[in-house]
Amino acid sequence: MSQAIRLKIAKKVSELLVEGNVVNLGIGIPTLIPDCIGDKNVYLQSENGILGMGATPADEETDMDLISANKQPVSLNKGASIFDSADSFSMIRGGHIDLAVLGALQVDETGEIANWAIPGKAILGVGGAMDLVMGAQKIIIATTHLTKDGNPKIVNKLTYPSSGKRKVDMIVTEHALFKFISSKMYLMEVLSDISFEELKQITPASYEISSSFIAS
Amino acid sequence: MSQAIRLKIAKKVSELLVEGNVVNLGIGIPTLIPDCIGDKNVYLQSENGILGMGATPADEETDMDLISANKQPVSLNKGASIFDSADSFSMIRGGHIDLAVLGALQVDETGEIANWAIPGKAILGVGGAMDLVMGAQKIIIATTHLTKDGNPKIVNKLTYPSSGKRKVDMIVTEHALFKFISSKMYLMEVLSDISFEELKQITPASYEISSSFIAS
Amino acid sequence: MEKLIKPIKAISYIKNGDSILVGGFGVSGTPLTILDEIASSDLKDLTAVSNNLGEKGKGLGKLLDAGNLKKAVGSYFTTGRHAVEAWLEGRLEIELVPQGTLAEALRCGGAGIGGFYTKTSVGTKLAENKEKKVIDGEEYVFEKAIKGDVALIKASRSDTLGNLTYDKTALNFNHVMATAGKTVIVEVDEIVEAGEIEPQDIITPHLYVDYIVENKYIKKGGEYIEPSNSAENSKKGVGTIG
Amino acid sequence: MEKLIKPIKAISYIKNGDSILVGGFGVSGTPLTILDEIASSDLKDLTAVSNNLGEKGKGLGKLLDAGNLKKAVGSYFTTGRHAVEAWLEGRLEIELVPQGTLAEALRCGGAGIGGFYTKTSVGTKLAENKEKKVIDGEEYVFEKAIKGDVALIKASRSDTLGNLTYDKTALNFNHVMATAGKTVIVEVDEIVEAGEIEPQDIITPHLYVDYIVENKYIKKGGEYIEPSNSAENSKKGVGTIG
Repeated sequence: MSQAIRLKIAKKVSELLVEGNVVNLGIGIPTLIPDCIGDKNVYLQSENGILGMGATPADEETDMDLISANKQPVSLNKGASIFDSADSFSMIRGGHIDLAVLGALQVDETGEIANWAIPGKAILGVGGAMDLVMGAQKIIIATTHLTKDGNPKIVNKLTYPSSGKRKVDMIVTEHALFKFISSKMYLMEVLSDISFEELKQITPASYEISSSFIAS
Repeated sequence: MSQAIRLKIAKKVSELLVEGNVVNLGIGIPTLIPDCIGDKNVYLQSENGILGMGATPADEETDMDLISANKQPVSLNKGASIFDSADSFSMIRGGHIDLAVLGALQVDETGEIANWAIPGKAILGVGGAMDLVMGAQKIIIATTHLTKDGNPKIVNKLTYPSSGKRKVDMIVTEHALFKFISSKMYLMEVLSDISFEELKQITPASYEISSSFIAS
Repeated sequence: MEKLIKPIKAISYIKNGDSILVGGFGVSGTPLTILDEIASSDLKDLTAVSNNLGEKGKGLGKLLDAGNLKKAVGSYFTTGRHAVEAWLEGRLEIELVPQGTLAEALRCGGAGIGGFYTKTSVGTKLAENKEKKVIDGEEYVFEKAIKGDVALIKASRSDTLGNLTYDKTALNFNHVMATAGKTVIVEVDEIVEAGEIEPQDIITPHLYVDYIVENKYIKKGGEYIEPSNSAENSKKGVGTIG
Repeated sequence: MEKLIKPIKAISYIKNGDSILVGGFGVSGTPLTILDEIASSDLKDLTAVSNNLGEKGKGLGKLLDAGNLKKAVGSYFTTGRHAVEAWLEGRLEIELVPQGTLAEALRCGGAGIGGFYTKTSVGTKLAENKEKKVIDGEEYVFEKAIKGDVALIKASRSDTLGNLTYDKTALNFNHVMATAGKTVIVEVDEIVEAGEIEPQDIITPHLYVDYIVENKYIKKGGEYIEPSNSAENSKKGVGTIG
C-alpha cells in the first residue's frame, strides 16, 4: 500500500481528534498521525511511559532513552510527564485514555477487532494491544481497506484471533469512514471516488448507510 | 506503667536491632526506640511514606507535612526517600521490611498476637497493624508484661481479636525476653530481679526455658 | 487555566449520597479549603473514603460535625474522640479497612483492576465473609477495588495543565485517589506554568485532574493557618491545622 | 560502598535454571554490562522475564545466541527475527503476556499481592484456561503475580546506599522488577554520595537493591557504545546500542 494512501488515512483520523484529548497511537498507520496533527492540542500517551510525547527530535538531540512505544526517538512537549510501565498501563486499563488509534488485521461487523496474531503463524507478540482495546474510552481503527494481497479486512466475522470483547467505535480507511453504534456498523462518509457497489464488494461486513451520511 | 519501664523495654529492643536493617516501629513503646538507637545504623520506615526517618526536629524546623505514622513531626536522614501510601504498603506487604517492632494487647503461646481491637468495645481503628503483621520479615513485640489493670498480656490463648495468622518472633517486656521457634515459646533472658516462679505466675502462656538462657 | 475554579463551584460537582475520596494522613495532605466549603453546604449522606477523619473541627472532622457524612471507609478512626462519638451516637457508619488494603484497593480502582488477593487480614475479623484463595500454598483474601464519585485531593503545586507535585509526606493517599475518582478536584498551594515542573518530577500527570482550587490556608511555622484569622490564631495557638 | 560489585561477581548470584527479571523496553533501560557477562558464562536454562528480548546481538539477544536461555516471558518478541527464529528452531520456549498484565503482575509480585483481576485479554486466546470472575457485572481474568530469582535492572544513578533514579523512558519495567526480584542487581551509569539525590526524586528506595554494578558502556550521541571498540564503532555505525 502506498505511503500516500497511508498518509491520507492518518490525516483523516487527525481531523477527528478532539482538542485536549489524551490519545494513544498504536503501530502502523497511527504512527503517521503526529505529523498530521498540526497545532491541534492533543496529548499523546506512549505506553512505555510518556504523556505529552512530542515530535521526532533533530539528529543531534536524539536520545535513545527517550523513545516511543515504536522504539523511535521522540521529544517531550511542555507539561509532559514520565512514568513507569505499571503506572502507564494503570492509565490505559483504568480508562484514563480518551482515545486509542489502532491498526487492525481484521474488524468484524460488530466492531470486534483482531490486531495481534495471524492464524497458523507463530503468536509471539501482543505488546499493549489488548490493554488498549479493553481500556481506552474510544477506539478508532486506522487501516487500509484491504490487505496487501487484496483481501478484505472489514469482515462479517473474525477469522483471526480476537484482541478482546470490547467493540471499537470507528474505522477509517482510504475509502470510507464507518461508525459502530450498539455493535451495528454504519457508513458515515465515503472518502474516495469509490461507488457504493464497489465499496460493498470490498467490504464483506454488513453495514447500513447512516442517516447523517456525507458523500465524498 | 511508668515511663522508665517503657524506656527500659525500648532500650532492650534497640540492642537487638541489626545494623543496616530496615525497621518499622509501631505505636506505643516502639515510638521510644528512635531515641535509644544511638549511632546504630538502621533505616526507619514509616508507613505514611518515609524510608530513612530521622529524629524529632527542632521546633523552628517542624513541618507538619513531614510527619511519622504517629502524626508527629520528624526529620529525614541522609539517603531518605519519600513515597506514597500504595508504594509504602507494597514495601510492607511485599516482605521488604526486615523487622517490625509492634506493641500488643495480647500475645499467645504460639506467637499469634492481638493488637488492634478490644472485645466489646467499638472496633474503629486498625491502621497498618495487619499489613505489618503479615508482611514484615521478623516481628518483635515490645510491651509491658501486664496491662494497666495488672492482667497478663502473654496468654495461653488469645481472648482479643487476632491481628493475623502470622506468628511473631520475639517478645520483650520489662521482665523477660521470649523467643518463638516453630510456634513454641522459649524464655531466653530474664531482664529484672523477678524469680522464675513469679515470672510463671504473671505469664499464663506455656513456655520452656531455652538451653541458651541468660540470667539477669 | 480552564481547570481553575472557585471552591463553591468545586462542590457543585458533588451530589447528595456521593462517595468522596479524601486525601490526607492525619490532616497532612488534606484539601481543607474544599472540605470547609462542603461543611458550610447542605450536602448530605456522603460516604467519605479516607484513612482517617481529620481531627475534631479540622478537615473531615468539620463534615462530621456539620452532618454531611453518612459513612466513613478508612483504617483509623480512633485518633480523636470525634469519630468514635459519632459512631456511638449512630450518626456515622464505619467500614474499617487495613491501611495497606485501602491504598491498594484505591490504586486498583484507578488502574482498571477489579480486585486483588492480599494476605493482610487473613485469619482476622476483617476477613470474615470474604472470599479466600490459596495461591502457591498461601492463603489470601480477596479485596475489591475502590472507586469514588469525586476525589478531593491536596497537592503543593500544579502547573496550568494540572500536573501535580506534593510536599513530602503530604503525598500519602493523594495520588492513588486522583486515579480512582470519576471527577478529580485538587486543592493546591501554588500554580505554575506548564513546563515548569520537570517531566520526571510530576507525580500525578494532568490526565487525572479535572479541576483545580486554590488553598486559602497559609503555611506558617510548618502548619496551615486560616488566613481570615491567622494573626489572632498564631497568638492563641488555636485554629492552626496540621 | 558495600553493594558495589564487579560484573563477574554479579552473575555468581545467578544459578542455572533461575528466572531472571530483565529491565528494558527495546534496549533502553537494559543492563547491558551484566547481560554481556552472562552471555560469556556457562549459565544455562534461564527463564528471562522481560518485555522483549533486546535486539539481535544486543542485550538479551546475546543470551539467545549464547544459549543461556530456556524460556522467555514477555509481551513482544516479533521486533527482530532473532526471537522468532529461536522459537521456530525449538531453542526457546515463549510465554506471551499482555504488556500491561506483565507490568502489573511484576508489581504485585513485589507488593505481596498474590494475583489480580484484569479485563485485558478477556475473550482472547491469552485468557483461555484462566480463571474468570464477574465483578460489578464485568468479566475479568485472574492473573498471578510474577516474582523472579534475580532482577537485573538498569538505572542512571545510584547513591552509595542504592537509592536509584532513571533516565526518562529507560525507567519502563526497571522499578517494578526491582521490587519483584529475590536478589536485585542494578547496573548504573553513575554513583553519588547518599544524600545527593533529593528524597522525593528517588524512584527506587535502597531497600530493594542488593548489589550495584557499573555500566561499562558509554553514552555518546544518545546511544550506549561499548568502550573497548567505541572509536571504531562510532565510525562504522555498528555495535551501538539503543
